[in-house]
Amino acid sequence: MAVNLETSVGALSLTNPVMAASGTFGFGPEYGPLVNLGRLGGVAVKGVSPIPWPGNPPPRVWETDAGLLNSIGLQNPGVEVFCRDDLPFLRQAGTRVIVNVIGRTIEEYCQVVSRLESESGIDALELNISCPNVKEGGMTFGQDEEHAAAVTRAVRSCTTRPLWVKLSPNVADPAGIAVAVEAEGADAISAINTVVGMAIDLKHRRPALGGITGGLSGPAIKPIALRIVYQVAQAVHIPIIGMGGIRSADDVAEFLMAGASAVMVGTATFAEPGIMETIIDALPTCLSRLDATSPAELVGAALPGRGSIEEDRRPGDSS
Amino acid sequence: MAVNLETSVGALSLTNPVMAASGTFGFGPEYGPLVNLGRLGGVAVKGVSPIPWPGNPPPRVWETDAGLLNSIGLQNPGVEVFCRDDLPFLRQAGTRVIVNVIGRTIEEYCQVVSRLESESGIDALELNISCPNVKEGGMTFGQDEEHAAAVTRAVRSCTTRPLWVKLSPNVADPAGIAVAVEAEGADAISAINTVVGMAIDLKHRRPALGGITGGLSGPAIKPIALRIVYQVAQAVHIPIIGMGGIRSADDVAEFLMAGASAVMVGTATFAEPGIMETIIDALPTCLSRLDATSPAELVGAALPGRGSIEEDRRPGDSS
Amino acid sequence: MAGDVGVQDYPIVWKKNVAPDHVELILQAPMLARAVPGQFVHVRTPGTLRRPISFSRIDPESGQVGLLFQVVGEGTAWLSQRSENSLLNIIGPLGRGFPPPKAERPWCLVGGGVGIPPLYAALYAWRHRVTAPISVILGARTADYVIMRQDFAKLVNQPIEVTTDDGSLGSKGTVLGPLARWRSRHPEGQVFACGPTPMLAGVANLLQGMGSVYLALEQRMGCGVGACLACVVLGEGENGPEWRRVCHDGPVFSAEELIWR
Amino acid sequence: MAGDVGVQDYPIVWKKNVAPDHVELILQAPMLARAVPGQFVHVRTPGTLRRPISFSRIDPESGQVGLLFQVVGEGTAWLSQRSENSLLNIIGPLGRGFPPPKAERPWCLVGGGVGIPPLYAALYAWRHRVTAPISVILGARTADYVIMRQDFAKLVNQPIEVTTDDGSLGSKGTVLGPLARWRSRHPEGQVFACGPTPMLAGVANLLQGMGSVYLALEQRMGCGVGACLACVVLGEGENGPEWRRVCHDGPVFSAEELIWR
Ligand SMILES: Cc1cc2nc3c(=O)[nH]c(=O)nc-3n(C[C@H](O)[C@H](O)[C@H](O)COP(=O)(O)OP(=O)(O)OC[C@H]3O[C@@H](n4cnc5c(N)ncnc54)[C@H](O)[C@@H]3O)c2cc1C
Ligand SMILES: Cc1cc2nc3c(=O)[nH]c(=O)nc-3n(C[C@H](O)[C@H](O)[C@H](O)COP(=O)(O)OP(=O)(O)OC[C@H]3O[C@@H](n4cnc5c(N)ncnc54)[C@H](O)[C@@H]3O)c2cc1C
Ligand SMILES: Cc1cc2nc3c(=O)[nH]c(=O)nc-3n(C[C@H](O)[C@H](O)[C@H](O)COP(=O)(O)O)c2cc1C
Ligand SMILES: Cc1cc2nc3c(=O)[nH]c(=O)nc-3n(C[C@H](O)[C@H](O)[C@H](O)COP(=O)(O)O)c2cc1C
Ligand code: FES
Ligand code: FES
Repeated sequence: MAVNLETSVGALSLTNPVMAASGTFGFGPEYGPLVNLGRLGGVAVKGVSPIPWPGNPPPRVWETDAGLLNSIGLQNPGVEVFCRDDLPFLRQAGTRVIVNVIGRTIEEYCQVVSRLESESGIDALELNISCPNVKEGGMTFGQDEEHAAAVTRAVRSCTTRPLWVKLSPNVADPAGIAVAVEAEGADAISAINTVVGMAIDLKHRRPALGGITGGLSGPAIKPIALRIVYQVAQAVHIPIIGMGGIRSADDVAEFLMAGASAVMVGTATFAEPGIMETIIDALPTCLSRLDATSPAELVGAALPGRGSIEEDRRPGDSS
Repeated sequence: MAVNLETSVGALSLTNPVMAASGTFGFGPEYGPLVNLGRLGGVAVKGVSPIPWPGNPPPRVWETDAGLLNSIGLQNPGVEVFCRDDLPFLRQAGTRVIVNVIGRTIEEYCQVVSRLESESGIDALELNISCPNVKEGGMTFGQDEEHAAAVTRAVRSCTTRPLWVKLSPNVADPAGIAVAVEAEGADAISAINTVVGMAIDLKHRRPALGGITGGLSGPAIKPIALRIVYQVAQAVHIPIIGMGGIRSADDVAEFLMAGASAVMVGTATFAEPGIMETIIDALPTCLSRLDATSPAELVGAALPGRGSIEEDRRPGDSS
Repeated sequence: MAGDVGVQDYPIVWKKNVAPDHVELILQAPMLARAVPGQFVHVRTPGTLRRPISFSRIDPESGQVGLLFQVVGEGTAWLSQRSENSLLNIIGPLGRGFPPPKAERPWCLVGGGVGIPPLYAALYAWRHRVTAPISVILGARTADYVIMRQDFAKLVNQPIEVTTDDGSLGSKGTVLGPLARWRSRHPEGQVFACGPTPMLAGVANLLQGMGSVYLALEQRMGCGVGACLACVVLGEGENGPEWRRVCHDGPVFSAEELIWR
Repeated sequence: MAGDVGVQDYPIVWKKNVAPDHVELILQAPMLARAVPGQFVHVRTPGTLRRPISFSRIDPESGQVGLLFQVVGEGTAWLSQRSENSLLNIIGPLGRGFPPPKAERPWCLVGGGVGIPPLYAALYAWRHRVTAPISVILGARTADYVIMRQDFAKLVNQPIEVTTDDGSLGSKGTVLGPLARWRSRHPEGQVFACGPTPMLAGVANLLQGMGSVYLALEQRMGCGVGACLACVVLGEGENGPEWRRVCHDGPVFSAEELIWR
């Protein structure tokens, strides 16, 4: 049976469920020579703040087993430069444009979102709430339900655009945060951002990254991401955009079954710039093999009460 | 210069800093034909509860990229059987014996610890506070400072043995938990236990593990473990036993520099039963290369103000 | 008598594609050649865990053993790419193999798919011991996958019974048909079986009440030596159901000691 | 003119060990052979990230390029084990190479260790363009590591100056000694340098105030194409210090635009 990759995240339709993850795909043109942007489900740009952020000292990346640590520190040129230099390219790229928004206070988040209101060609906003909250001494907005709710509420009042909130995995109960932001009007949940980690540079007897700790991404964190998507899917009614270590169509299917409606690919693009297109090419065969004719048919298939979870299990039935 | 591997964790001395991690080394004899227990710094046995625990349905393990998910579910025969069947072997194994203690209520933890009081040949107790707390509806004791402190306080009053508390990484602020248990008399911190994750069995459209979610271990989590050790080391004054993905002498050195006084090796033993001995063999050369004559010399070397962290960094200085 | 467990590198002396995606490796491994049929090895492949594989052949005289496996994922794909003379790092022999069959009781070996190899090892080891008739029933998806049929044929007088899902060789259906007929002829017989879990469940069910039914099971493993409690299956304990470790208490269990539900 | 960036497999046509733990691979890669010296490629190795390597040779005529690298970790070890005829997956050519040297100004090429290769590519490309004297200064730990010396010698008339840390070849010390002497003779000269960061810092410091000093830098990279902002170094911006991306704004920078502190 023919497979149709069209996907929707709430009211927003995508040609397919595979998007580029924020921070790993710049503002679009950088990968232009290597990736056909028009084939992607969407592109989430690097986090944008009201004024330029300098980011952290180098080294900013460090390879780990099946993973990557980064401490870019959210360097970006600020929303003005973004609107002037980057949006025009993105508008004509033929893909959905998701603007990742960052701020150090609630006001800063609102500033970015309000500035973007006058700009066309933006399909969704993705609130990165893993930023240091300067008013609360550096804890992040994503760290507790109250602050996550507060920033969502404030931003919600500034825009009618689809509003996605991106969860930090560095909390005891991500689903609780998801519920809190859903109540404030979030249209979707992005999960997950990077997991805080570090590496030691033995030779120099110091943390390997200039920013000391960094965010862990890549296949190493896929099990953590799947668990969080699965937990969040049982807690909220809004769609989920899943990410963390995706590099194959089978990985996408895992996220769909765990409850995601669409996915993003980040770190894998560094090794294989064409990987998103490869995945999109492979998805129809993968879905057929799993008896599905669309991504939507698999969404949440592994959730309790949905799949064969209560199925009789015999001794030794590991297959 | 000659390297001396002798290590101390508080008042407890070890012949070397490398111990077997709880749950991956059974109760000692299982690996007997393949591992010379007398060469290990110590052995942490599988978690022991007051009465037998059945554990979770299979499958109980699932491989992930550079990692392993397990949902053993703390199956164990209970403290009575442990004292009768396993302790006699461990007593004569010629290594330090650390008994990992589990319970579903504070009373259960105390029951195990009290029962062990009359037994000789136990060098330390390791409190696994990642157990489901039945009185609090399944949340774990390790999830907040109050409960972690309460269980530590109660157990502390039952024993004068060295008391190590093993942290769960699945919280926003592991260092806060460490501080709380230090205040209640913990003698050391073990960090980390496994990270909650999951995998999907695409063929059966269900979570791959019988226990639905599982604990992620192996090299995938090493960056997370190092980060937590580094954070805890700055927060407490008691020693830390580091673990998570260790499989080489260099890995051990990373944990030492991050602030651990000793380490445990878990998942790596499955692929290479001899890996702990290999690491112990390699440690002298590794330490010499790092200009150290003992593990203690490296402990905390990468902590702020200790290493070359404030060192001048020039553009491009990535080496 | 089972050999001592060890971890060691053994050379591949011979490699053969026995069916589509099915490879047999012969190792020069005197320490393993003291294994009991039904025991297995834990083979190092890249990644976090080893891979459990049963012995397809055990020849104490030449000091050689065989491992026959189906390529189903990354680990077995890697194994299938090893060349002759390269070394495999192996822990083994592991687990509890089949008990020696009783000499005077009809013996039936029932294998399904990649469950066939350990039964060949059992037949080879004990073919002279059993004086009663020996029957072999092999089942597979299609004719291509009825592996080791010629090997069995050389060691037994009776014709090998074959079933395939699609009827492309032998009779169409599963091993349970021929096994039911065998049972009615030999109510006092003994059975060794190995294959996919649903097949073993069918065998256990069909032969309920019959003694001497031994099944070789599979389960996802961690350590392979009994330490991690990963590989459990449900067995009958003194005080109700109780977990058994496939790696240590099995992989061969008496059908009666397992709970199939 | 730089070639277009692409991602493609290229065959290794030739492989040579040029020094202990130093390997040079020659690729048949017409698309890359349009690169500018100082540009680099991002090579696929197993693991999470690619590995940046500069061109040691660029020969548009034969369509061949060279990659010369030191084995320092897993990625370069893997690369060193590739055999002739196997394919390397490469993104490139990437970054901004050296600017064409001015014809009439004395030109000095200063290379340290594995920083030497891109200077050879520069010399090869522009040797006929520069009419003023061309000097080459190569530094390394020991004689063994003064790589590509014969290659340079074939293209320049003047003797190559060599320094080694231990004095086992040339003069004992660093490239800064000969460079200081060269500078005093050629205050109007132009310098291309590549090597370890401390060496480049020394060069930048020594040649302060001199125009036309170009340095090829290294930094840990993610994407290699300017998207991830991993590979930054501090440069002089219009409004104070500002990060530059080594992969996109470099790896070659004018010494004046960088901040060394
Ligand atoms: C005691 C025992 C004996 C076995 N003997 C044989 C044999 O002789 N021939 C043969 O072809 N196969 C045999 N198997 C099954 C064999 O172990 C798996 O097919 C193999 O591990 C798959 O590895 P993979 O990396 O190719 O597949 P993947 O699916 O990528 O493996 C992923 C993980 O799942 C585990 N796994 C996957 N399938 C199984 C399975 N069926 N049983 C246990 N673990 C599994 C792997 O070991 C690995 O840890 C045996 C299994 C057991 C437990
Ligand atoms: C623009 C550029 C050009 C280069 N050209 C050459 C060359 O021509 N010849 C050569 O021998 N080396 C060159 N290098 C350095 C080379 O990239 C590293 O030696 C190599 O990446 C090490 O990889 P590894 O896996 O062997 O080492 P590991 O230390 O295991 O690598 C771990 C990680 O660190 C990165 N890394 C390690 N060292 C460096 C370094 N010095 N610079 C940047 N990233 C590093 C790796 O890419 C990898 O991501 C160049 C670097 C850059 C940035
Ligand atoms: C180098 C790098 C930069 C990132 N920058 C951002 C960012 O600016 N905003 C954001 O929300 N997430 C950022 N992320 C997180 C990714 O968008 C993604 O959530 C995470 O990497 C997990 O996906 P992956 O494993 O596929 O990379 C960044 C990740 C990496 C590796
Ligand atoms: C199969 C398995 C069982 C475990 N059982 C226990 C346990 O009973 N008690 C405990 O405190 N930790 C247990 N752990 C956690 C390990 O002791 C260790 O903290 C963790 O695996 C990280 O180390 P590693 O990456 O070296 O395995 C278990 C881990 C595994 C893989
Ligand atoms: S695999 Fe560890 S107990 Fe069986
Ligand atoms: S490596 Fe990504 S911007 Fe340079």
